[in-house]
Amino acid sequence: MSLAIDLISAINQAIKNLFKRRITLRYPEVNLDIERGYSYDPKAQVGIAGYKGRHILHLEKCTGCSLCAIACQNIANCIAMVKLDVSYPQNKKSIFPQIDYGNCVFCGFCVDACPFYALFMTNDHELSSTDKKSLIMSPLQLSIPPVKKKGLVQLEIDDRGPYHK
Amino acid sequence: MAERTLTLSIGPQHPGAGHFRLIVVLDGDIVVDVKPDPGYVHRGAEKMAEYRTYIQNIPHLERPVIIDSSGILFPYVLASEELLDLPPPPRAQYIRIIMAELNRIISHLYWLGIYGVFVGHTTMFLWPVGDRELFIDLAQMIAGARVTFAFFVPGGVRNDIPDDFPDKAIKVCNYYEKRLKEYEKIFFYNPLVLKRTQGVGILKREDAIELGATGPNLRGSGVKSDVRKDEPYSSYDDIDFEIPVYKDGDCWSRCMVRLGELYQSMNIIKQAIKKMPSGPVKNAKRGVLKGIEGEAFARTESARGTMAYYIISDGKPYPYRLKLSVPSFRCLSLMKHLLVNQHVADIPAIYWGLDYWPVEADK
Amino acid sequence: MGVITTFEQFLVRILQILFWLLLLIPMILTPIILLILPYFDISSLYPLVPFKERVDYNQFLKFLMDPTLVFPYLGDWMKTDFFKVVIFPGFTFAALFSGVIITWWERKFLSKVHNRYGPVYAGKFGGILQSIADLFKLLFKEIIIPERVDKLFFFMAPMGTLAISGALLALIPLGPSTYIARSNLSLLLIFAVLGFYPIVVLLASWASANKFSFIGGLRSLHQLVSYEIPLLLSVLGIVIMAGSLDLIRIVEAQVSLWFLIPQFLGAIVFIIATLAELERIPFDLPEADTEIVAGWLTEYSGMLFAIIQLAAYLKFYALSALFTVLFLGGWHGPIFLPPEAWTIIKVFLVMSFLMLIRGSMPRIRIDQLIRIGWVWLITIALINLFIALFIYSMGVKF
Amino acid sequence: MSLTTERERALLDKIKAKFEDVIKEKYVKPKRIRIDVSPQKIFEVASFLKALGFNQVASVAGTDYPSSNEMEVVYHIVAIDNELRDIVFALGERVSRDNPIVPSLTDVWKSASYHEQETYEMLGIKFEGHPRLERLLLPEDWADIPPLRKEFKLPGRE
Repeated sequence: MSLAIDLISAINQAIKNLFKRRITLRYPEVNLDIERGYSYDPKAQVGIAGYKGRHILHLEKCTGCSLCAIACQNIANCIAMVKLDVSYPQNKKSIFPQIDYGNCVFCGFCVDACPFYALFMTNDHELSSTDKKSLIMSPLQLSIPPVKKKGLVQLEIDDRGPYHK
Repeated sequence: MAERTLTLSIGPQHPGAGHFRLIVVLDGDIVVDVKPDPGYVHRGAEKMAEYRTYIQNIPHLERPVIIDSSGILFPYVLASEELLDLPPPPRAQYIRIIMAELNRIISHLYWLGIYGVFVGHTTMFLWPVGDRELFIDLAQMIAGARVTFAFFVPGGVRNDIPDDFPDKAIKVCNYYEKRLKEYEKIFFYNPLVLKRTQGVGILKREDAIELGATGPNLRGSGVKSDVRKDEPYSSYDDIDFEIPVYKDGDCWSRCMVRLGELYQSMNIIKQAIKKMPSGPVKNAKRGVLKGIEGEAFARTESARGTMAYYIISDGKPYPYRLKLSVPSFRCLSLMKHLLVNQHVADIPAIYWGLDYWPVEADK
Repeated sequence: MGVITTFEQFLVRILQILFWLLLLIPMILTPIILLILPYFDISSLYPLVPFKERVDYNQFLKFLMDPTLVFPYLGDWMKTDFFKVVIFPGFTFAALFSGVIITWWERKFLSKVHNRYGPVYAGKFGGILQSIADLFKLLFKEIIIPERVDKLFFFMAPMGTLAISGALLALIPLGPSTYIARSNLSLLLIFAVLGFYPIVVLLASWASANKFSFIGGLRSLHQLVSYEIPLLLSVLGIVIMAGSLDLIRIVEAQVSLWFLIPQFLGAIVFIIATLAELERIPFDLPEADTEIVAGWLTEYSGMLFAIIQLAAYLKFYALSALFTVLFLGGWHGPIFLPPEAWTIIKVFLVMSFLMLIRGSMPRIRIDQLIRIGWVWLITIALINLFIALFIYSMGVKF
Repeated sequence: MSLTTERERALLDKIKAKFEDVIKEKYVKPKRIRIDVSPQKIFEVASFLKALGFNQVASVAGTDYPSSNEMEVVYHIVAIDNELRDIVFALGERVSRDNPIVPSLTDVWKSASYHEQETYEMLGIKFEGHPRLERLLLPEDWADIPPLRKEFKLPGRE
């Protein structure tokens, strides 16, 4: 008898879930609202919580010290210092990091390595492309802040289960 | 004998095995011999670690177990802290506990989903995988990534938790404790699941210890053994929690241990949030990190069992030798013991009941 | 809808307008005309309409209401065996109902249980065209034939499953006069047809020359053979109470009371044995995708696979309809819907219930399955038979 | 967390009392003990340790020391579910690199079996008496020297 009760309670649980909310994030139509990217405070030697997405490079602060490239060695080897045709007073050699997102593992240790508040991470995670070359982002591309997405939603929980709103 | 038997290669491309091959010899519906054949995803993580500094090893060593990436990093940071002489501040230890337990939940839910679908329960695949997103979102709030966090560093953690994290985490935990009751009704106490898992793949207490089982597999055999209690690391001795232990040693006991751990992990997260002291989260020592000459052995309880690192340093920024002892690798010796004389249909039930993660075992 | 810039967009727009016109005219315009026109004398409108000699508007209206009045041969044709077998209630209707609507509904329904969305993108409403899209995908896929298979049987097996499932449809009545064939022994004939299924499955698995296929085929053989007996025993009570093996007589016997109530145990046994016959969860061992790749379907691909799936869904429909006819009073229902509609609604509900079981149960093991079949189900079916005999001996007539 | 080493000392003294001249103490830290034994005597020491309550092998680590032309095997032994559960005992042995043969401890701890097999594969140390000394993780057609030896360089590095 208890067997029948347990079986029926299992089926009953399935029926109850017919009326629950669906947790699925319908991704291309809506996006998860991620407020900020990961950044690092070199003075306090500690990071500030945030999403580890595509980098943003502040050209006017970067001195071309290549500490980020050194930090990336043996991890992903995806940062290369390239010469740009721009002149900034703090960057005499005019070299800036260029990041290959085909190799990047988004660990964020390059951000931790930058002592000049020049390299941070953003909440942009849509980096797919159809060829490997366009995954390599030049310093100028990195300096553009990401486009704000449409249809931002957040996870909410109520009596009928979690959902995205 | 030879004419009667049928040799099946289950894996590495069969859905029942992952990146791993089980060579199974069948006599009718009964398994007569099993040979586990790991190594399809072997990358030589130990050798590669000898070429990387202590910090550079962090993203590298997460890779074997990406669904439990904090679990595999935890003993590494403990061992390297001993070698680098970088004690972590107390707040960092609590954040580490929260992160490790979140990751344990994420890993157990992944396992539950796989286990559900491997005993043929489609709903138990999609519920845990869906609800896992709640905890991945929490982990993302702290660590900024959804899978490979690279969050623990020798001397603390990368960053402090955001201000809105405690409220959200407690809300999610409260919801999920209620939700787990539904899981119990539809899966754990479902009579057909009991029929599939109870009395199947029995691992006796003595055999479990002798063959080297760890973690939930060991606790499913009635052994009260958990590194978090045996040798409390980080701040686990401040936190009041229980170790779920089931005596039967069958697949169902191993399931129930993991279910109990889901409850306990949420309990630990809630307590850690309450008890967390304020202060810095990272030991602010500057300069190139060089290990002092010597060796260190650290072990923690990851989602699958005792994860241990043995690091030998010769005073350079790189480890001289890094030995990674993973729980899945120890499951290999259990497989033959458990699978012989069982039915074909029990192979996935037993194999996934062990929560074997091929990438972790292959390193 | 953006600004039209290319010729393709222009074509798409035109087609869309045509589509909506075609959809709206019969659904909205025609009923309105039909409602309004009786109040007018149509003949008074004739002077306004050109070509009045040639077009009889009353005929046109009649055609809209009942085509058979205008084209007498159409009505005759609908009564032929060819129409019945091929279109309604035979193959085309069953294939469209089970292959398109039920597969879609199963996905949507199960996804509701799973707390997810299911198909979304194909079709205007809730991915309703997903089954069609899958059909086209399978149509364009290469049929891979492994080198060592026995090609004759490898090709014949899908056709065999389809033929068996199609044959089941012939005997199941949807309404008092909507059936393909009537026989005094139609219930027995259904079981006779079902008995061919294990042979085809075994042929398919042996011809595939694959270890996993072979294990799946053997499992299927064990399962189907051991569940046909309880399936047959569970309906014997109904045969006694209705006094006939004719399905139409059985339905007619249920005018006052559905057999579900006196034969409740029989209904449970029938449902369980049906699940096993259909190879659905919790009895989907022959194609247990996590144990033996895909069981006896492992080597099938492309359209061959689609045919097997179609056959499986036809069988699903046929056995659900059989349950409806035997236990749920067939076409009996309130008068406002035609009898066929009641049968189809009940079949739909039965199928939904079987899907619910799929959503809440795991797969069981072959030895347990055989034990359940031979020990429990046969015992319960026999008890049920005694209940039927008892009711019959009390003098209750249906 | 106690940072004293009294329990560890007492434990080590117990072992020293039995194997006075055989073992060499390497270090005693809180909850960690490391001793070195010669390969000839390791079986007896291991059996004694098992009788003490150390019933599982957590890891077997082989290390290559080309500078002293030696190879080292360290067994990390843990105690499951008894009063020694918080102690990790490291049992080390050293052999010459030219002919690395050590006795297998599979007969003492079955749990050492796969770890020893891995060490054999990665360093080429032969474990005498091991039931299944064969390839485990490396590809079947691996023809190079065992990869964890120091003279094996990763391709593209140094």
